[in-house]
Amino acid sequence: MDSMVQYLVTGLTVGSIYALMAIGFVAIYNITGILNFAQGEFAMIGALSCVSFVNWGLPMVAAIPAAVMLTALIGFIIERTAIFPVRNRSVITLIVITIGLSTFIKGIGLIIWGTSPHTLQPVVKAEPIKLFGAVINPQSLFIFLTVLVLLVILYVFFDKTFIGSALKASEKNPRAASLMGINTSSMSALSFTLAAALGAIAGIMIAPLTDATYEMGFLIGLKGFVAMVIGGVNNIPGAVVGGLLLGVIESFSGGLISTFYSDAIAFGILLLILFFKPTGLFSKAAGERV
Amino acid sequence: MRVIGFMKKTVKKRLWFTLLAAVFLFGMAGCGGQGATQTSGGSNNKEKIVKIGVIIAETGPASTLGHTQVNTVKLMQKQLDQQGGINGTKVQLIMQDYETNDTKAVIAMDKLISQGVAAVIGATQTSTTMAILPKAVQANIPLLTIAPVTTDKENVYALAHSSTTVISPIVEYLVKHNIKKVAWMNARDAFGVIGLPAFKELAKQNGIEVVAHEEFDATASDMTVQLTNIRKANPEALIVWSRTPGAGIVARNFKSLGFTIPMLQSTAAANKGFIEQVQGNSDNIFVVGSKLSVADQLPESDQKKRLLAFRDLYAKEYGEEPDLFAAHVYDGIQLLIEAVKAGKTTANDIRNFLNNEIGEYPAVAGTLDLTKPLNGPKADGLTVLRIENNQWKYQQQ
Amino acid sequence: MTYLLEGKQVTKKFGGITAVDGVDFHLKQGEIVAIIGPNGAGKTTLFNIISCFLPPTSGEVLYKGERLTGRKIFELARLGISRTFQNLQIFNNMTVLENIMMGVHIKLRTNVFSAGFRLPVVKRDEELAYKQALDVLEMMELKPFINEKAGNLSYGLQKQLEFARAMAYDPTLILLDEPMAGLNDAETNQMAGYIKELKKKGRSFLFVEHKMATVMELADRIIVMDFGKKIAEGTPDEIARNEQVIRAYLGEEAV
Amino acid sequence: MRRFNGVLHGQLWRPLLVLAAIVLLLPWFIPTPYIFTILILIGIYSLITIGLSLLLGYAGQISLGHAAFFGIGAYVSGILTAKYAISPWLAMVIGVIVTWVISYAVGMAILRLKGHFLALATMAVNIIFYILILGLDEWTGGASGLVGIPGLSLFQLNLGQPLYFYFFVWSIVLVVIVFSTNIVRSSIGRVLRSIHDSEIATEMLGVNVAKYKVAIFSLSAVYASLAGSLYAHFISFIAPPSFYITFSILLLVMVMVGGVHSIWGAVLGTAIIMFLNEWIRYIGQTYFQISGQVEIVVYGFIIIVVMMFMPKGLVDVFERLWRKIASARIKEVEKRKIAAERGDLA
Repeated sequence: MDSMVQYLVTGLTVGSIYALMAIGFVAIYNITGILNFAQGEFAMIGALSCVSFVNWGLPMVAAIPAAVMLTALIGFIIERTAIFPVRNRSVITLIVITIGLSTFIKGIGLIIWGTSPHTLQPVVKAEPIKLFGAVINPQSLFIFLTVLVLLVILYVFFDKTFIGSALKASEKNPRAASLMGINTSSMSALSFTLAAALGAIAGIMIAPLTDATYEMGFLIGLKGFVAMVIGGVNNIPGAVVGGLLLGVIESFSGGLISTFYSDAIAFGILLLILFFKPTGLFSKAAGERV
Repeated sequence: MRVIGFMKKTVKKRLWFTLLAAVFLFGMAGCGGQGATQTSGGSNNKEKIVKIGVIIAETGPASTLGHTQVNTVKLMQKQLDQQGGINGTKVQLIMQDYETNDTKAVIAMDKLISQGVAAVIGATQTSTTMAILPKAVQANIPLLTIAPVTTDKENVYALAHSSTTVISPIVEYLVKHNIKKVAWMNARDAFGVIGLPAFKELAKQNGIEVVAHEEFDATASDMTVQLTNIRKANPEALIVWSRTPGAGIVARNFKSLGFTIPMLQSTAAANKGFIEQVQGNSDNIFVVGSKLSVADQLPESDQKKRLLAFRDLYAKEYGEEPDLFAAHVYDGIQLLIEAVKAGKTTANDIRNFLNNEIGEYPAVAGTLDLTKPLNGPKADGLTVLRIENNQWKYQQQ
Repeated sequence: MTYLLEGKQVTKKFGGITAVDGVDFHLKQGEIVAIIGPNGAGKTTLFNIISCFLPPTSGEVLYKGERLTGRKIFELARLGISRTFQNLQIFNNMTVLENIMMGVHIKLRTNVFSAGFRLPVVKRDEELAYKQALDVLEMMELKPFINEKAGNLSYGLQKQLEFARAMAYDPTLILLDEPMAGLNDAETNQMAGYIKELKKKGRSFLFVEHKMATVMELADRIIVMDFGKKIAEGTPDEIARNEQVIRAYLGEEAV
Repeated sequence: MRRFNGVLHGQLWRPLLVLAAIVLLLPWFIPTPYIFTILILIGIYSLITIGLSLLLGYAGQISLGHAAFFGIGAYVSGILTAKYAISPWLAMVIGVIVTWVISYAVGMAILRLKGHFLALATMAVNIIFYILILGLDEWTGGASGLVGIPGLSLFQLNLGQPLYFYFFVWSIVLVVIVFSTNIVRSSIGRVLRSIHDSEIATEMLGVNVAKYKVAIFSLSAVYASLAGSLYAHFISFIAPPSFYITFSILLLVMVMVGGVHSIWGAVLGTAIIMFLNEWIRYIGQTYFQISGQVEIVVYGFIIIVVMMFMPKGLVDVFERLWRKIASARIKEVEKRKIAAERGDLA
């Protein structure tokens, strides 16, 4: 029985990382309609810059915000130089541009931080907690907490503040939003900065568990995108549920069937979801006007 | 009407042809030039040049192993240049980074063969070594492999320990601590998969049973699920066959899940990166590594002198310790230097020299018995290592 | 007596709202029927149900006595039905000629295999398509723009192009979704001229339109819808005098 | 009638003869024999990018999973020839059939999706394929790869020789180019382009859009399978990492950088991207003495710049250059020619 609880705990831990990434994807995808292949690289930059800040003597409590700020700044610069000028290009061109961006940022990461993995001390240095026979790593509790806190902040931001609703409005219908005086270009910049920050947080959260290398971005980014699609493309709670679901699917399929095929099973389920409900489990159906 | 149409067509044809041709030829000149400067450099001055090819993963996931190998090659090239070559013959180490991509390794191998290398030391990974092996056999050039590979080809010399050699210290350790039930975890890459078959044979002879077997993707970042499965079989020890960073992540998950049984890791975890990954939480974790890492704690012997010589040379240059992977490359270069000292400079001469004139050779990674097809050094170069305050500790057998 | 097109109790509910409520209609061979009604009367919904773009909640549409509802969209062309769209669906990156040649696609027999090996059928098809396209371009006076990219044409010309493409394969029934929307008077008359010409050749039309002048001029019969219900049907003169229609359109006091 | 074909689709034979000339003349220009390996790989990869150009450029359906079909071809050929000693040609045909069946099934399932979702679905297919070839190690040799795939020989001509294999691969590429351009220059080509512009309008004109999308998807998969078989016999050793998504992404970049709207763009893009790797490494080592580190940065930068400033790809740059030169030299004559033409048409 206790291994079941362990699978659940591991699933939720990894799931909350995917959720963090998925929120970043939802923020960008919905404002600019761009699937940002470089989202994973934001996690890499966040994690590695945090490691460098810690090595330069900054305490964790200062290193994390600094790393998040730096990554958000990079997200802003990228959006202004490479994303906004080409926003109305074809979907395929945009996908290739973000692939180019992802390769470019990975290259920068390689030059600055080299190839060997860097470890980041966990934020909470405590012994693993035993619960119903399963061992919970304090870091995963911290991750879970961060996701919940972020969910609340984002909910308040998107629903209660003016900027948030402006951001959502420009996502639903950019032309109408701009008619209402919302500057969609700054909205796109804001969404990229927000997504970069979220990506950085995800990277910093996972680094203590899996170490940070210049190559870590790709797989997390991909899983984040899968989580977004499972959860539903146009809402943040859906993305979080999608992320947690993906994590749990992976850990249970790994535990019960075989760890060898857990990734294959996760992607198989994704194909089923895409086949039956192309816009994701929790999204509202959107017809195409003829 | 006809004339104009005709005129327009020829314009199109000529221009289109020159443009496409320009692209290709410019490409040729670009990379061809590289080849040309090498060969032209050699031919005009009279003294002889022996070119040795080295294929290593400097970037990409396998760079955690290739990193120290690259340093060793640069170090040896500097040393050889300072000595002005060996009795008049200049030795040139041409290094190729294959970026953990087998196809690029094959391209690099072809590039080296076309540059007339006399021998090739190569491939950080087992699967890449298998990819370049047929090319070496076809070109009849000696290939000194630095990753474990099993082949009967006559011109291939395995400088890395075969799985059976690495397993013997582990089985010795298990027998000494009378551990009967063992769990096995390995990465799903060419190196990871060859460990278990070799271990099963030796284990059966010593009455050791493998009670659980789990695999993980070479680039996976979380193995708690596999470890939970293993806990169900409650083994007395866990053996992990994977290179870093996977090896380190398993070790860390192992500790955070509260396992207290001993964990034994393969030679692929015997590097600085692994120590960094298990920092401060590394008791009861053992790694089969080269005596090189604990050279100064060894009892006095000429093997110790050899190890210290290489370690100090490397540490003076890079300020960090060399590891087993650096040792393999170092052994390869030393073997070829021996051949050049004996005046052998062509591929055939070097192959004959290695096959019948060297016999036993005391290398850093362990004694190489070249009287028969070489399948990795003997176990005398290996030992089980412990980690104490972020240093490798010699574990008396 | 089987009509060319017949609708039986066609109903469509979106959640609580009933967009089309039990509408019966029919259309005889060679007749032009218009569907009119204020905005939100369910005209376009009915139009999309007829052209199988939208499944009805209940009721069905028959074509030459056989059931049309539920058929796949690509089967309609072979039955001789074609359609234009409210928001223009022309192939912008292809030339005018290519747009029209696509119009005659169902007459061609080339498949991927025969195209790849350049079998004789390909040459035959290309010539047939080219000749037919030239005739259509001739008739619709689009010849000067033959090699122009469809996307670069003016709105009026694009509407003309879509109409030309829709009638390229001599369909028996042509469904027009607001053909005159956005056209100036000259273009409207020109389009009306083409429709009349085709009517002479025995084609039948069903169209949704807001421009009353065109409706009155072109339609043999008119169906008026309001709030999803058919409130009147008849010749243009009857409809002009029908009180319910006036009330629906112009409000109470006008009656 | 013949004239209109030229007007309609532009000329086929001229660029084809030019490419054939280059392919023939190149071996005598090459300074070092290792360039053959790159040219052969360019030929093999061009087969895939030509298929992708049809799928992406003409039909507008993106795929980030073609490394899987490349892998099916390679592994079917590898397993049948290395383990069951079946003749390589028969193995190649079986590989094509197996890939056609799998790609048809996959196509029917995922080609309803559009844009990013289609991209993700094809990546999912690629990952599942990658994990399967790792898992089924009794046949595929799993992580340690498949060894001992024999070379090809054609009527006693040993194709193991790089020069012969070079001509053999590029002759297949030329045949595939003719086959693909024939498709594009027929009504099928028009159907594909119309699907790209508006699926509902195409459907309304009596075209079963789903069938055509899957047909082109399977055709491009068959091209990739053919390339896979050639790759297996050329390298004689295959391992899973060469068929992962990273290769699918590289293929997409090749097609887009070359110019997605034309089959020539695919060939050009493949050549340029493959040489790019060698150029950067060569310049990096001889001038800046830095090793592989810098390669990825320059690579990523070039992709971004090309896609931002040359959305139609490099082949378009050549085309525009040619049009400028051609029209500049004969501007006056050209005007009179059009006027004359309009005269006889009206």
